[in-house]
Amino acid sequence: MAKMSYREALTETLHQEMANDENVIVMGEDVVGGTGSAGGPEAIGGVFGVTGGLFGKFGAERVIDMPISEAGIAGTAAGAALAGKRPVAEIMFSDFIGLCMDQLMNQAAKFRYMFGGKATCPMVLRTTYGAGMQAASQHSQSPHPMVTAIPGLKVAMPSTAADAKGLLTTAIRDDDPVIFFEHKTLYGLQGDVPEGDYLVPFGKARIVSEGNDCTLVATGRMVSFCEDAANALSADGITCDIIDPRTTSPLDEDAILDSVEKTGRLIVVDETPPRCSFAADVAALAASEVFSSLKAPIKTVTGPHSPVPFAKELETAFLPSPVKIKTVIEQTVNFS
Amino acid sequence: MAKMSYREALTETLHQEMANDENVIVMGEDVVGGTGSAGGPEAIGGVFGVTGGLFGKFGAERVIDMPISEAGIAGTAAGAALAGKRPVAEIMFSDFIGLCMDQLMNQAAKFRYMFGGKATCPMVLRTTYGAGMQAASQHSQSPHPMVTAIPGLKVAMPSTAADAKGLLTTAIRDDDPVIFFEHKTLYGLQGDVPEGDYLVPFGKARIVSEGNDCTLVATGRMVSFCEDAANALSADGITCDIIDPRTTSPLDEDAILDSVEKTGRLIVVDETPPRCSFAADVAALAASEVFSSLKAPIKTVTGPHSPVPFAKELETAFLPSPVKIKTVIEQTVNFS
Amino acid sequence: MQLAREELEQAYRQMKTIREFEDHLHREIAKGTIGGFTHLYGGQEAIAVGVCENLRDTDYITSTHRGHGHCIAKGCDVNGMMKELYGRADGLCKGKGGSMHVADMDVGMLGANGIVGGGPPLATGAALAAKLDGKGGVALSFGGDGSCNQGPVFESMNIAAILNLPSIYVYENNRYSEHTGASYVIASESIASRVEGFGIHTVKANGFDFFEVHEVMKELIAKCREGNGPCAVEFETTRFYGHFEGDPQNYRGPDEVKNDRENNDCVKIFRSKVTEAGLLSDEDLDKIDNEVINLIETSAEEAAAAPAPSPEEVTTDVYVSY
Amino acid sequence: MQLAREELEQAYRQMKTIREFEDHLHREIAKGTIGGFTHLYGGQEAIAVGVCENLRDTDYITSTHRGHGHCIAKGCDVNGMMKELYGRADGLCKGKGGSMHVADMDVGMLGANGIVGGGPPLATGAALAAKLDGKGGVALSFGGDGSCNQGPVFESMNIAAILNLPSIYVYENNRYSEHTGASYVIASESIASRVEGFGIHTVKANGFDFFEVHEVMKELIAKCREGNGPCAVEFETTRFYGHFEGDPQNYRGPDEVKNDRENNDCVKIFRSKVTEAGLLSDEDLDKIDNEVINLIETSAEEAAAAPAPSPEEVTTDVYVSY
Ligand SMILES: Cc1ncc(C[n+]2csc(CCOP(=O)(O)OP(=O)(O)O)c2C)c(N)n1
Ligand SMILES: Cc1ncc(C[n+]2csc(CCOP(=O)(O)OP(=O)(O)O)c2C)c(N)n1
Ligand SMILES: [Mg+2]
Ligand SMILES: [Mg+2]
Repeated sequence: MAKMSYREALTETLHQEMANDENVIVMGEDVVGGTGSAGGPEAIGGVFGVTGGLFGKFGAERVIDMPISEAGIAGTAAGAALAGKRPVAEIMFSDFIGLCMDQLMNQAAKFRYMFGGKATCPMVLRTTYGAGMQAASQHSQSPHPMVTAIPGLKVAMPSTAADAKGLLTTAIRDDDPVIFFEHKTLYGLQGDVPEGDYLVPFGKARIVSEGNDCTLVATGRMVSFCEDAANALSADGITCDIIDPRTTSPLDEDAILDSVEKTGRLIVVDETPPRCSFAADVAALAASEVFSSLKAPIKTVTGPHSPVPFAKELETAFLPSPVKIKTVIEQTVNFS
Repeated sequence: MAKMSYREALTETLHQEMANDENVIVMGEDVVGGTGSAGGPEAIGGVFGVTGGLFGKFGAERVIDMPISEAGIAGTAAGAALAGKRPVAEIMFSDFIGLCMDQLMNQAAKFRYMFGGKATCPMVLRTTYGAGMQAASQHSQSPHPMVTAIPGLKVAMPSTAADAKGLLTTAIRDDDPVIFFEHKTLYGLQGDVPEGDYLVPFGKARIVSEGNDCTLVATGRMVSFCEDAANALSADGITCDIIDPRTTSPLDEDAILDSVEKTGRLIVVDETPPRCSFAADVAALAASEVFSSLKAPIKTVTGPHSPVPFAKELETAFLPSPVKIKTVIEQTVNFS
Repeated sequence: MQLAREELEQAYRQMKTIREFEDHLHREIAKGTIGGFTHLYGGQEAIAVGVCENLRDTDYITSTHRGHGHCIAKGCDVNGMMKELYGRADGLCKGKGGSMHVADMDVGMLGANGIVGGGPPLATGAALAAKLDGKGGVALSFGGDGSCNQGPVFESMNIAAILNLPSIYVYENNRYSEHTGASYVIASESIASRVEGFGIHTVKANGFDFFEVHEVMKELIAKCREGNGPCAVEFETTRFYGHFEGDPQNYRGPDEVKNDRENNDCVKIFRSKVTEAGLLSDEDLDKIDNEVINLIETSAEEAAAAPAPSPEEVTTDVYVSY
Repeated sequence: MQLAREELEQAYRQMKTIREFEDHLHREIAKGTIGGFTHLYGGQEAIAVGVCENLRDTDYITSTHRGHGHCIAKGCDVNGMMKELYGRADGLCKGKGGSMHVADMDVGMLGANGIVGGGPPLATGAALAAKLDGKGGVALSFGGDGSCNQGPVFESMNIAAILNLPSIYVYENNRYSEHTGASYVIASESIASRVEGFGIHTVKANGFDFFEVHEVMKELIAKCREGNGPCAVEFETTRFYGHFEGDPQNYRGPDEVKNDRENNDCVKIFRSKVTEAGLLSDEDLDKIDNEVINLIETSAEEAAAAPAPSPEEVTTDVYVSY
């Protein structure tokens, strides 16, 4: 184990995987930083610093600064993957996914199926997401439900430094296209990270904490919000299962359903707006599969049906918070 | 009332609204058909024939054939709407929405909010959707959940000729951006359509049929599938509320919840894959809001988590069917 | 015309196979036997074949909604394709893809594509892979005149240019995108002039003449293999059938198709060129015709009789593992 | 330089206002008072002002992530903007938009845009509206060098060209998109040469000199108003600050910014030109300087003291009605 940040865990993984397999290539806007500039390349290594040092070690052929052409980036990655490479492409903010959605939904996601199981598209699309930095409506979204909905894609959302490494390693070695969401407020989060080869399997939830009264399901930054909410209630004798699915597709349905069968209560927390969301998805799953175990309404704690606002006060009002989650837990546990 | 097809109802509406308001313009690929061709314009009026006759009546300035540039089409429409026009843009197949998702999710949907309520973007994006014609993976999708999830957009999905007219009229006169889904297998569907000005309000469900044992929620082509399933059960004394929300955003939550409170049972039918779907959305709503009324698990009948296949036999297996729906109704009604 | 006899025979066989394949589908679709949306390549054969005869199995191509010709020219199995179009279990894509999604990784055919402009970004990626592999491979995308207005196509050409990729962009200008005239929707003087604006070496050529296509492509592809970066071609061509099967074509000039069939039929032109030059005889060509007609008939009969996929197949092949 | 005295004063006042606005933000952001992502326009003022002085309130512009200069030049209220950047309830966008989404429909400012390449399609649509309105209005989009690689930008230029729209595409080439050099990511010789490939009349000009900008734009905009269709300009320019506030700028040459500040400062260049030509005196300009400095100080103080939006505002303004 080594103590490092979520960011460092991702960087280490990219270094390891590029060293392990020469088919792994990294491409995106400013992933080198400074190509063609007066100061020369490797100025930055990604605007969040995740791809730092790769260019120096693996060179311009495998670490590629791309133009501001999201469709071109995703399409080039998909084509390279179809032709045997393992591209790790970066879309700087997942808000920009609308510019390359066709390459994801109609191309990468569907090759294998449309081509009768005879093609593979082992690409990873790394991207940042989430609110909390006053980055406003076009730089704060969490569009993981959009891609979770698409058959053929896998979707990973690490919430800890260890999972950042373990899930990214798995993503890069996976033969299917993976959309990899990194929460922009978590890059500095420190944690113990296993050294060397470390894989976290897809579709296997992390049981963050165990309890009896309520099941909380959350990903990314919302996991720690749930922990804070649950901790605030433990003095009252209320204990919660907190489940981080780690990947929304595939989804560890068993972990969620087993827990709800035990607790009889479910709250899903996510920072997207509510409609057709991952929160609704998990709620619907439980309402269908473990209905008889339910003791209370299934609740979701999400953002409202509005874009993410700029002003600090509004952004805070938009986001779920430990306090809001705590209130909903109390209501759910006290339901009768 | 006049007897006409879903297609004719849409065409009539476009003619009426273009005559009513000179700010209404129509644009898209082949909406005239034949511009710049040897045979001259107005060859087709849209590949499904919906925009037929508009060019002849309103001319090239207001009925505009566009290049194959979906982002350009949606972006031009959004900009024209911001500048006071009421563009009705056509994206030939909603499968192509991935090419203009940025213009929808980050531009049209967010202007009003980002600009502090001082802008309006009264555009309509008409598009076809749905499986059933062996059009395969890239021409058979139903991406309404993707846009229903986006705050700032409204989403309409007519299932009858009358609603086709009433909802399209409302969409064109609405001051917010509307994504308007036309089911490609319904164009030939005949029905009674009110003459003259006819508006169906958004967010007001159609109660297709009334019953006691189960609530069925469905849109578009799935409505008639639900009717067939329910009819097949009426001999057994099982009766259903069938609710067609007509617009998925805004959603007539009251109509759905009132019905579920009455029947105690809910089945949501949709032809998308299951994850983060509109079916899950409605299920989650009920699981949260009318939990105490529920007598059985909430079920969804959707496509599987796979792309839409080409072969007839596979496409049929992909889609919900009256038989599949009937089976789920029986299971739900007999649940104990 | 410095092609060996076998090369000429092979080229003719390929063109004729495409022609017969499409003519068969045209008749069959009218009967309602085959479902889905089908776009026939008839009339454009010289391009697919003239291009692909210069490619190796290890080179990549991406195709379009009008993809049958490209598939056959790149070496996809005709029987497998026919079964695919009939939606059969042992079709090239197990009946899951259909006309717009025929693909065969084994021969570097990365798929027909139902998204206009979908192919070029993928070919650009395949070219990146080929460059990294360092074996002189190239990737080539076919696109129609209409595809040259798609943003992702421009993005990929720019990417190929800045990364100096062995990527070739072939534009088949058959004058129409669906029903819309190319001259109306393309602002620039030509597709070629616009592509040149990206600093990409671009050629305009006659797509009715197999020999011109072949020669132009031979040189461009060879340069590309040597690491000279991307290039593009705009071919003039025509399609004999409607945009899709069922299209009444009333946007075309009164005698346009008739005239093209008479004067711009690339198969006829090939035939008269090789016979006039004494390279192949009418008998040689008739023999090939018969073989091809036979192949198509047999493959259609087999396809018609082949079993449909079983319903459980609907959920297989979504992922490698899940 | 055939500008009237008041026009010169107005131009200088606008340029100076932008400069001071940005300098104030630079200092303030370093203190942590202002949140979010902010991209400063300092160094490029001659372009925004030289362009917008030729526009009317009824003309439209779209802007970029680096939008403050365009907003001020197009006539957005500086106090409202300042409050917006501080996230205040009575900011121009009620604190919902912030730096990347400042907009004001009343002066034809259709929004800064956080999506690189987001503006040009919108401006193209506004140009379509202007054309239909038939009052000689135009729409103009600002974009950086990096934006010229976005597909939707190409698509819109083609659309504007085929529909002969009064749409003007201004590219401000400040040599970098974030940290990446323009010469590397843009394959063509220049942005201008690529745009010309779309059959759009395109000019290259010096963006350091207000007078050159003004003259070039005057002619282009006039032609556009007369119905001559779209046009484009590539301006050479520089930014004085980092890509975003906090950027250490180690991708720039050792003395690049220093040199630009000394020799390519458009405000200084304006000042020496007008004083040397005897059109305005140093006293005239100093007086404007003082007024501007005062305006910015006061507006910053007011903004700092203004109330934040109330939390319920998070769900208002999503729709006109819902
Ligand atoms: C993204 C997208 N937009 C629209 C269509 C519908 N469509 C199919 S083919 C076609 C015309 C294509 O024209 P062109 O590229 O010239 O190819 P051709 O049909 O002439 O071979 C259109 C508009 C599509 N399939 N994909
Ligand atoms: C679609 C999109 N991709 C990437 C970004 C991140 N980004 C913001 S500004 C920028 C560089 C823009 O460069 P340029 O167009 O030259 O404008 P400048 O910053 O130089 O004014 C990038 C990559 C973005 N905001 N939007
Ligand atoms: Mg064509
Ligand atoms: Mg720049």
